[in-house]
Amino acid sequence: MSDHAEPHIAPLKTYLNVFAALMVLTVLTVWVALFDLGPFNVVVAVTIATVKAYIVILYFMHVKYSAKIIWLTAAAGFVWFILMLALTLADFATRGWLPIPEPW
Amino acid sequence: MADGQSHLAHHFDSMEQQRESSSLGMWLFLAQEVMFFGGLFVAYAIYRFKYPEAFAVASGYLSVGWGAFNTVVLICSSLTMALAVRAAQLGDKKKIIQYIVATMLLACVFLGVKGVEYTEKYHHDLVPGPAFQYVPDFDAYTVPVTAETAHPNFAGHVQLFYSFYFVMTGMHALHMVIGLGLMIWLIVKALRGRFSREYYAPVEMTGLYWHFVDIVWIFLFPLLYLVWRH
Amino acid sequence: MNERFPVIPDQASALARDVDMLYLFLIGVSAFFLILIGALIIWFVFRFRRTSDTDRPAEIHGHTKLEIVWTVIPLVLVLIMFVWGAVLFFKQFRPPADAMEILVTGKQWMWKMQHPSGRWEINELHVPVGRPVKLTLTSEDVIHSFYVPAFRTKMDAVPGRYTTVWFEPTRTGSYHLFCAEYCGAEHSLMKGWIHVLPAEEYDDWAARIDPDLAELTPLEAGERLFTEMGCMACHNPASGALGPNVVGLYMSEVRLDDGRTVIADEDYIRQSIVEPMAKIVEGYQPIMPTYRGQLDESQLMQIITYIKSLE
Amino acid sequence: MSENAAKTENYLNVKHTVASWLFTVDHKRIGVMYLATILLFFFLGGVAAVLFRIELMTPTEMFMASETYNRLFTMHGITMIFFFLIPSIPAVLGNFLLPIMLGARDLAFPRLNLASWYVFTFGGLLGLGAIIFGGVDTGWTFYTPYSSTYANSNVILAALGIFVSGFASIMTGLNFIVTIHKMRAPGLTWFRLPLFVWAHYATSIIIVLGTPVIAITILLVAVERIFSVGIFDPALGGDPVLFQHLFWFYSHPAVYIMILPGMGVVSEIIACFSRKRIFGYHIVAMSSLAIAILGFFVWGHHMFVSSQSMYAGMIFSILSFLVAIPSAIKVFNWVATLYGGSIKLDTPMLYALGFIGLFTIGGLTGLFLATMAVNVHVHDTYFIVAHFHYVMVGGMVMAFFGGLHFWWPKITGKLFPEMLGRITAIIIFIGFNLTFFPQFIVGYLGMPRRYHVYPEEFQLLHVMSTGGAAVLALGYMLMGVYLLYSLILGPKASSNPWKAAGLEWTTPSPPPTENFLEPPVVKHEAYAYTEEDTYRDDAETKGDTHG
Ligand code: HEA
Ligand code: HEA
Ligand code: HEC
Ligand code: CUA
Ligand SMILES: [Cu+2]
Repeated sequence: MSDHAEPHIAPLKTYLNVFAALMVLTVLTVWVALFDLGPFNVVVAVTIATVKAYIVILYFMHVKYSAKIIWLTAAAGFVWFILMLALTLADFATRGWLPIPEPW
Repeated sequence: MADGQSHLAHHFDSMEQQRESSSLGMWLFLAQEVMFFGGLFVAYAIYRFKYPEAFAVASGYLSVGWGAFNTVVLICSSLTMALAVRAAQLGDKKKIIQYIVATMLLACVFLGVKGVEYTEKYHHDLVPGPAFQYVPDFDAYTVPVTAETAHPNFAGHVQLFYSFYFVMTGMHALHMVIGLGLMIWLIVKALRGRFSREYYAPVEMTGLYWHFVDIVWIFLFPLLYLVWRH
Repeated sequence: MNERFPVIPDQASALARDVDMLYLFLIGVSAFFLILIGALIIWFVFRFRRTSDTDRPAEIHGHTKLEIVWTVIPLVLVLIMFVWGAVLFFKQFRPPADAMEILVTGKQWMWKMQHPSGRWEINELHVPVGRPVKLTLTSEDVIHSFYVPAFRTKMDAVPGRYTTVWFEPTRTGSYHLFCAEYCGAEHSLMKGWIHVLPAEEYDDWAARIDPDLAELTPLEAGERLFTEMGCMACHNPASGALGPNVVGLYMSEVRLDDGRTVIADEDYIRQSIVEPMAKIVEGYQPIMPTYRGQLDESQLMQIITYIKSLE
Repeated sequence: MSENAAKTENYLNVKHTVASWLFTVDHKRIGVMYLATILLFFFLGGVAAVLFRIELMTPTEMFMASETYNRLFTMHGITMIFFFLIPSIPAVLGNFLLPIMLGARDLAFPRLNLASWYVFTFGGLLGLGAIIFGGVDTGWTFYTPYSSTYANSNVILAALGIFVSGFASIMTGLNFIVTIHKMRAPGLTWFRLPLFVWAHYATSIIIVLGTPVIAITILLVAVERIFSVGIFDPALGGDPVLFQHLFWFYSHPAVYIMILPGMGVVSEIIACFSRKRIFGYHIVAMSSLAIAILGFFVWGHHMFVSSQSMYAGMIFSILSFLVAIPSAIKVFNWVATLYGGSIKLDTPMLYALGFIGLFTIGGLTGLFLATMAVNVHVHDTYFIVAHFHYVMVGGMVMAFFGGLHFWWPKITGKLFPEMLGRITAIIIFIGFNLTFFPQFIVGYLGMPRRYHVYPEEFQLLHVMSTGGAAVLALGYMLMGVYLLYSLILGPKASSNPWKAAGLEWTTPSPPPTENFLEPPVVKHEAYAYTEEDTYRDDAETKGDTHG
């Protein structure tokens, strides 16, 4: 299944770059939180967190150099979580709506 | 299944098959973990959606300073862990131990800070349960009066936030403690010279686990500490 | 339906017949497939039975056209079921604007209902025939479910929120009311009757306020209210539990949490019930709910009479 | 012992000490240990069912108080679902057969497999503890706030039992996925896998992605009870309906954990006893995956009248209908497999055909429930009880016993009395229908479930149902007797008594510790009933193993 017989060893620089990026994003997320963006505060915060998680998964967790099936497994967890969230929210978000009117 | 020379278990045909199996197994375990925490995140999201103001107010009592500090600590520990795995790949036994010890120290710092935060919450009666008491601190924090804040159950909603704060960070801390246990086991194995360029799967698996724990915190930090800071 | 061995319950609401039509459609589809599959299996088992141990049937891999047919037909059928079911469902939960409103509270283990006229009922609900009735449901403790089979309707009563359900009775008579959501020990006793009356009769009936309670002595009524209103949950003389013991309370000295002491006279007791937050007993949490609006004055009098009688 | 068996060492006779069982990492022994454990739970759950069925013979209280009744049906539901049906086929037959069907020597993680049995047993003991120390009375669904605040019973212990045993399930699922990916014998490509393996692959996906959610949910209930922190407590603004979402997010997919392995077993049996390749093999394999994936997103159909939004209800309703399509495809393909076959009605085949009929009834009534307007009327009535017993008992339990009979010679190395087997299968079929068919009628008439006393007009149907349960219990009792007899005194089985295709029939019965005498190489697709070597049996070839 795997593309590599020998595991890929990333250069030290990659790790340090990833680390730096994570630090910058941490500062960014605190800084953005100081502005009132209305509902977009959550959106921005979660987006930044997702980017951080993504690079941790790609580089620290070596998914970038791994077989497809590992990719798929990692993605499945997150996709399933999002679907669980989306469908549950679908209930809470539409509770206040009125029933479709008459002809139905 | 002697741990000594041959690390190939009897039912596998090759080291490669064995390594790929353990890495797929670990990733499935992590997918399982995503859903485990996922349940908590969904519940949190629903309540935050229902009671945005109470959650904002409640989050205001958390210390962003400590939260950000811990985020940095945990990212550092992720880096040292990644370097430990790299050392293992290169077969550098001494460095494996050094980096793992560094990771463990950082983890202890993180847990120490959490301890400080928990005691602080305890002294402010913000631990959910019968003793929970929410007294609006209007000087430190201005709470606009809205339909939500005027709701007789406002304090209850604040308590809900803290229920989730404690369950989520507690579950996360529990995972860190388990990670510490794994790292002790790694050090013992490393000292006995069990790892080599061919066989370092335990280091790699623990690394994956540790990065996962880091990722959970990457989401917890903004969701719990940064709800409303303007 | 068949009197001896009914398979369909009474149809006593405007929508009952519609639901039954859909049900019959589903039975038709099911019967068709069940008979088809059953017949095919029996036929094949006989036709292709093994005659000798050396039988080697020819290989059949599949048949794409056939597979498409038996994917598309069920798909079309289920889409019909979905649309029909959803349309009817919206009808079941879209109350007409002129519906008469009745408030329903579920609690372990009874239903309390209040009519627009102000009349209360417990476990029995009188409604007029031919007029749409809308129920607003809530619960004081756990989830219950208001279920009237003859009206083919059901809705959960959820603590902390209001839900609604409506029906238009089309036949007079008495029909079962059940609690359909498991709610604890006596879940199966949380049932009663829906009495559908001719419209004028209902109006007369609703205007007669509180005949039950008036027939009891105030003390008996107070005792009854004390259990029915859930005071027992916190003021059980045996255990005390969440609230202070009220036995011997009358005219005793009560220490409040701000250090004051008061004498527990009638006014104090009344205030404790309708404004429980005003004076908090030392050592207790301010968790008692207010009963303002739930107990009318005469009922308050009855409860106080009862508390006074506890020695 | 015959001379043949004395020569060959197999997984049963390598060692006899208790320790050799308790510390074994052999998937076959672990499967057998699981079998013993879950049968105990099946027996407990069944006894509870018989007891409360007797109580239900009269409309008023007969010999048990409502508290007892509630504890009994809760115990029945919890043990049957979490401690019997979910592990039934996967942890017993799957554990035993999956590596053999793949031509592997063991599962990928043998020690994890053993750990799973211990974790499961520990969880089961916690559950038993909850029953012994006063029982649980929340129903198997644990709806809040009843379970989190009001129930006066051992909710915490039961919740922990389910929490713990959930991890056993996850370990098994994870092990299966890795094994299927990484340990297939040479030549065994994905589309040569038996459908049993495909079914377990799909099941494992559900287990790995679904079970953690019930774990955390049930843990939240326990936390709320222990610390009274009010997570689902409406008094603090908590939402009891949120619990239902989280609960059903697992528990609906769990019903497919409880049927897919059964479908896998039925595919094997039908192929064997009609000597045919399963009609439309690829589609049947893919429909398992479709059910597993789609099945995740229909959970809200348990909540149509829970005050869930009507619009969410519509989404869940349509998705529920869509997930019925792959099941329909499977049923039609099984029937088509019979066409042109060489059919023999041996015991396993009787169970498999029973499965098709009963699962079809159960599945079709599932469509009634997914139809929102009808659901409003029948929700939480005996109609639901009938529906799920048809799919779970008529479906999965039938498949489990069918599979147990089918592979009994392989697992134990003994044959069972065939005639008794057939008679018992028929008794169970009749008893089952007599028990649960009347419940559809009484349910539509409006009889709510979980009722200890009920209006008199429902009595007749309840008496029929209790009578059926007695027949059913008799059937299971008979089965227990002859299987025990076969275990001790049964004639020795050859390697392939049914003349079936599949790797498991090429190795001796019972198989040796490492499953095969020689590493197998796969040359055919699954169900190669036209190939002559499929019918090879060591009873004829005397232990000859070439190829
Ligand atoms: C093994 C377990 C199992 C299985 C497989 C199923 C399968 C299905 N179930 Fe069932 N269900 C349960 C176990 C199961 N269920 C349990 C335990 C409960 C109650 C829990 C509780 O409250 O305690 C429940 C409750 C339940 C409800 C909620 C009822 C309520 O409480 O209000 C609903 C609602 O939609 C439902 C629907 C379905 C559907 C649509 C299917 C479908 O997957 C069925 C698909 C199968 C077929 C359709 C049959 C084969 C097809 C044909 C023969 C061809 C013809 C087909 C067509 C025309 C489409 N089920
Ligand atoms: C795998 C799942 C499974 C299985 C196999 C069964 C099996 C049976 N169930 Fe089960 N049942 C459930 C799952 C299951 N049930 C669930 C989830 C609920 C919902 C619970 C809730 O509401 O929370 C339920 C609820 C339920 C009810 C509704 C209770 C109520 O709502 O008030 C009823 C009523 O008749 C019932 C009956 C039976 C019967 C008669 C059997 C029979 O098939 C049992 C037969 C088995 C045996 C009898 C044991 C083996 C026998 C022997 C070894 C012989 C010796 C024994 C004797 C002589 C006693 N069950
Ligand atoms: C949720 C629990 C709860 C319920 C239900 C409840 N009470 Fe109370 N009650 C309390 C608590 C706690 C106190 C003490 C704190 C306070 O005074 O508010 C109290 C105080 C009182 C007092 C004052 C007692 C004293 O010793 O001074 C009276 C009288 C009283 N309740 C009557 C009632 C009556 C009558 C009802 C029903 C109609 C009722 N309560 C229902 C919890 C409850
Ligand atoms: Cu109220 Cu059941
Ligand atoms: Cu379901």
